Amino acid sequence: MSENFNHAQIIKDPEDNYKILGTRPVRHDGVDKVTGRAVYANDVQLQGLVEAAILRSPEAHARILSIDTSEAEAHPGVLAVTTSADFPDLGDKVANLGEGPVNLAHLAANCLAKDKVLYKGHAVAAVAAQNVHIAREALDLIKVEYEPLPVITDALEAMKDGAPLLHEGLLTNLVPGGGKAETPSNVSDHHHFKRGDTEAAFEAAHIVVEREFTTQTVHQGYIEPHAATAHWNQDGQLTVWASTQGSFSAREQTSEVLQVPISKVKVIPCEIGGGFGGKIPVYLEPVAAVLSRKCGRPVKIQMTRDGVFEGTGPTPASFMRIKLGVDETGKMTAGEAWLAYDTGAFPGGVIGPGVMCVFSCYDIEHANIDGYDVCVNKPWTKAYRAPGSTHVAYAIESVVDELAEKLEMDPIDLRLLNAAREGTKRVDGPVYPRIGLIETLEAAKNHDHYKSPLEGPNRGRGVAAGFWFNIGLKSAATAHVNADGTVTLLEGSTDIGGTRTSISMQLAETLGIAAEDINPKVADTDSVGYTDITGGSRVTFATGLAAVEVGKDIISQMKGRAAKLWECEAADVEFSDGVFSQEDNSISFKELCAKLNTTGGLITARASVDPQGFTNGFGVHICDLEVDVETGKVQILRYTALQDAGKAIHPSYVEGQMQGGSVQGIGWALNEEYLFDEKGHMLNPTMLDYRMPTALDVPMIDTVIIEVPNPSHPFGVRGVGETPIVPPPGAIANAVKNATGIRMTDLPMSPPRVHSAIMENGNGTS
Amino acid sequence: MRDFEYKAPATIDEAVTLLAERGSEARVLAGGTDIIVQLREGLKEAGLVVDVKKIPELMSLTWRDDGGLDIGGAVPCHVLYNDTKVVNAYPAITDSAKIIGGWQIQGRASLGGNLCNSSPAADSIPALIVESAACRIAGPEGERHVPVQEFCTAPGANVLTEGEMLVSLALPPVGESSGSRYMRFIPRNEMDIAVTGAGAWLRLGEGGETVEEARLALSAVAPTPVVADEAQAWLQGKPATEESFAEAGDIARKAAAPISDMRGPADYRTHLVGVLVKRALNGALGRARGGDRNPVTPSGINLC
Amino acid sequence: MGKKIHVSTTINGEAVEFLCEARQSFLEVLRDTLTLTGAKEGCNNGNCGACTVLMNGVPVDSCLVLAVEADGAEFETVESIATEEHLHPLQECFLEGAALQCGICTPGFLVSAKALLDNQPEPTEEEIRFELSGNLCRCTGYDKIVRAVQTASERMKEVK
Amino acid sequence: MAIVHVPPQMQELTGGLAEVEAEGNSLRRLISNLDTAYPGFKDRLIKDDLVAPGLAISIDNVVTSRGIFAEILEDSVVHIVPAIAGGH
Repeated sequence: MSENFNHAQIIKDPEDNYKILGTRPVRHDGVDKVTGRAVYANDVQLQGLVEAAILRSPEAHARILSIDTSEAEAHPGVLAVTTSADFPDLGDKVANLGEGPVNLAHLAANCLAKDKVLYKGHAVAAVAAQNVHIAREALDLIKVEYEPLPVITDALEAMKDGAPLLHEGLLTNLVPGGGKAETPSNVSDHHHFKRGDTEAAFEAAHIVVEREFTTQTVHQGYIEPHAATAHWNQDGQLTVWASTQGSFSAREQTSEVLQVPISKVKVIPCEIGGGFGGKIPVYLEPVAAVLSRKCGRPVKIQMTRDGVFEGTGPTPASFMRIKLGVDETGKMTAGEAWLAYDTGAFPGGVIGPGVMCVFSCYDIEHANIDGYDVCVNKPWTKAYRAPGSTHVAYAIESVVDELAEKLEMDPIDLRLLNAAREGTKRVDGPVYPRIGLIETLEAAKNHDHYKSPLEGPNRGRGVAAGFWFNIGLKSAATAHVNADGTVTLLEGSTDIGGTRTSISMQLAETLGIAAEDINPKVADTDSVGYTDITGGSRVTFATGLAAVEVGKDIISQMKGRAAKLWECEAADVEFSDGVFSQEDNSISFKELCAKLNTTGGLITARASVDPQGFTNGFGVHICDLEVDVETGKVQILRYTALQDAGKAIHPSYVEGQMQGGSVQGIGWALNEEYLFDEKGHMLNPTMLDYRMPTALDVPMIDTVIIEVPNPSHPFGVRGVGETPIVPPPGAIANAVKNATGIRMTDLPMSPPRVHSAIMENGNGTS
Repeated sequence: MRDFEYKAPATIDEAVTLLAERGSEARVLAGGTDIIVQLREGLKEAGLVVDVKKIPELMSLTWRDDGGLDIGGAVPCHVLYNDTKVVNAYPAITDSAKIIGGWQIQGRASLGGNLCNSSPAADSIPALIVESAACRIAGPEGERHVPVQEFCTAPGANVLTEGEMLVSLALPPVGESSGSRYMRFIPRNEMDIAVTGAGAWLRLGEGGETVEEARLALSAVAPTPVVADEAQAWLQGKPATEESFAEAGDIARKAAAPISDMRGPADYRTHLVGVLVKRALNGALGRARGGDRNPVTPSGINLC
Repeated sequence: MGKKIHVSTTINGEAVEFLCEARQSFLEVLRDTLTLTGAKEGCNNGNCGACTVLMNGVPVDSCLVLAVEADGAEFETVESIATEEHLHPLQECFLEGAALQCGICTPGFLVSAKALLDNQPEPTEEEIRFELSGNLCRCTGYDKIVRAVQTASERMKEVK
Repeated sequence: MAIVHVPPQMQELTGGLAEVEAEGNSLRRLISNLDTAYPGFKDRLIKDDLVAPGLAISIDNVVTSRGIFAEILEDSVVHIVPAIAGGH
């Protein structure tokens, strides 16, 4: 397996002495996925299955005066038509759905609009028919009368006095603090943090840099469109086959929107074709369920690609003003950030992590942060890989780069001087535990990439750091030990990138057996304990921990069996390296499994965990690029991503997360953006014109994994998946500056923008 | 999309009869990479789809006795760039065939389809223009021939009347000391629609140091692909140098009257005309002097 | 209108007949009528390559082929790449090299990559990237996919 | 006594104090005691027995998922921070 796979450099913890962890077994679901047999949500086939389609609003902001579905209902082949009138009235109920509170009325009104449409593409009605073509024909027969309202798509405009209001009674939440503003506006949240005396500190600073930045709306861009199938049986039992990052969350959302008991809803998680945060909310599940109830058949809905772009939650556009002061040595003394993110159609976006991430890589004594979530007539924004963090990292890392230039300091040295470390108090209050930013910066500085000269005209190098929290949340696992020494593992975490295997490896390490001897299944919501979403870089950490706890339970039960065999006390049985022993007796895990049936039966073990000890991930990226100054096009020449991963359980999947996140970040930096016209219509809802990177747009992405173990996890796991998207826009902007002398303060750095900046600076050739 | 009738006639006469009978509700299906999308998105409607791929003339490459080539209207792109003789004779055309969509699109899409779709941003049309291609059109009134540069009349519109169909594209024999190149600018390196495209063809005078004749055509800078008349005339007799080509590029900008849209602002597109004309002329020059004629796999930084 | 059309075709070496409407894509019939769900719908627009199949030996987006056009043609889908007993070297290398994460684009990549290696057994990195640019992947950043194709090319060379 | 850091948006309840001390071995008790000293605290932080939407509580530098039943130690340090709502 040497060949050309080119594994990452891993800077290991010297204590590390694992047998299974750190190896690279083939994933358990692999053969199904390379032979086309794996069942994704749109692959579900059921007896009597019918298909549905969604009618979406042609207006970005309008009152719905009436909806007439009679012609659609009469169309041959149509089985059911639904609108929000079929949903129960939810008032203003807020439910805590595991990953955070959700306003159920908003959730339901986003699935099917109630009295207003708030963005172009907002779902208005749905039709189930014998096939999707008939369903789409029927959509044309639904008559919706709209009263158009003024459209606003820019957050700064929407914040102005007198701006048209999306939600008439919306009072700004003052966060953190629980208070509310007194007059309605489009601002859903105002976050504010302050410490020290920034005014005096800026006054005293040696150099102060202040810059404004903007970024545009970008989409997670998963290749699989959302899809769901629902069957609402005559006995009231609702079964949902879903493409979701969290089957339990999908179950709760569905049960709450429809006001049916949780026990009546079963969600069967299908294989999922990417999520990146975008497949946490439900869009289709309640709609398919209502249609199924109406027609008595299982109903499948798959979104169209333009439906995905226009009707699901991208991540927000932003405006950011950053001010940073340093003393003569380069020590950062004062920081100020003013941030406005658009949340899209409904309140509750990702400004929270934005304000907490903006200064998270640095130790800054005096700081002042204001952040606003602002409602506009665009799709309701949702999480996208390290939600809210990439925006601010682009801004702050650009400013840090400029300070390094002015100080005539190496940009990594400046970061090292100011880097957050264990004990650093964050601006939002908490103090960092053991983190690995320093180690990651040092590894970057010592990397061949950073040390090798970059030659040639219009070429530049940039570096940037990035941060993500990572989370813990709840996970469960159940294991059945088989008589042949293999173990069947049931867990509830949707596997988006090989987590069946990274979880199984932790159980295998605990039991001292091979990863291949574990047979993992992602179970449905009736078959395994409550498990939160696949997100927040938590699965290998938390569900892995559940597997470790299961392993401990198995060992403890098996010690009892060994004690029976040897007629001793269970407490006297030892277990290590897959062998049970007591005095002169010893028996391997596998041998003891063969004796389980005669010592009390086969063993089942289970665990539910709610770990609190998750810790943060830091990444540092180095980028070389060349700018075609005649066209403004940027070509990435070399790219290295370094990250503190805690323990890399399956290094290939850690590298994969780092590479995939980097390339998403590169896309965000260079070409991806939602383009809107003045009516709030998205102009580019296709994969042709929403330009995600192709294989030809990027080089190989080198990776370095720095293993600074998390002391709160038995194997030191930290969480990896989100941090890698954070540094790229900053690293690329800094490299463009290095190549051309121009600081790009607006994303994306698309060819026309870069070219126009070059012309303004007089460096271009025409 | 509404259901429609599907017919796959085996002869041109049958096809023309069907098209004439059904008038504006009939649509021709060649590679399908545009028309199927347009029908699906409701941009066009069809009562009848006429698949022309069973008609031998539409699917064949025929080298004529005069040394020229007839390309059947539905011959897919991959057939062209995998044919060494075609690549060597008309490299601007195979440049464009190699970048229309990805490989999967090139497995189906045809130059004839690209032409009849008549997008201002079509990649193959400037290439066909500079290679002096002519359209062989069959219709109820018989056959007629129209130069490619006169074929498109507006975005999505062309000279075909009801009942007419494109049969093939006729290319003249290749002369000595000539070479051609098509280039486009796109933000990504593949899978994109031209922000601006430029085809260049030139023939060198004796000694290979001067331009004896040049042809330049542009895409995505006007309602139809256009010929850069003034620039190509100016090049005649000029030394075949970077400086001449840069100046030709500047002059070619006058032929551009682009709009601003989501794929690029107008002034940027006009600017790109100069850059692309210069680069395409350089590419054509290299080929005229015997350089490699294979479609250039994008490499390094000059990817357009 | 509405009348179904009879189509005779060959899929993965087997003669297959089906009835379809003219407006149905080959992808739709493949998945819904013939239950060969390996080819995926990512965009239904020819922009993502997840539905790639070989039609008469040439990669095509099956979402942009009408099912009626299948009459008389021969197709190979991802389901045909492995033999009864063995994975194809590309499949092995995708697994060993972790060249998939969510796996939704994988069938399309495998079909395209197989066509590439069948045509050009030793492609350069740039050729691989160029020929696979009609297949979008959002998870991997392409690095491991390109390496898997390179490694498979080496293995196939050794076998010969 | 645990130390509670009061974010700027709540300091009108504490007369401008950025840091206050309170007793209580659970978050529920701690907040209840704080509410006695600084009326309004509970209303702001607790809704229907849950930590109010949009907020999260960091206890000894770890954001708790245990809501009002989270354990508070004698020397715990408590921060009130934004929830990463809709996030991840």
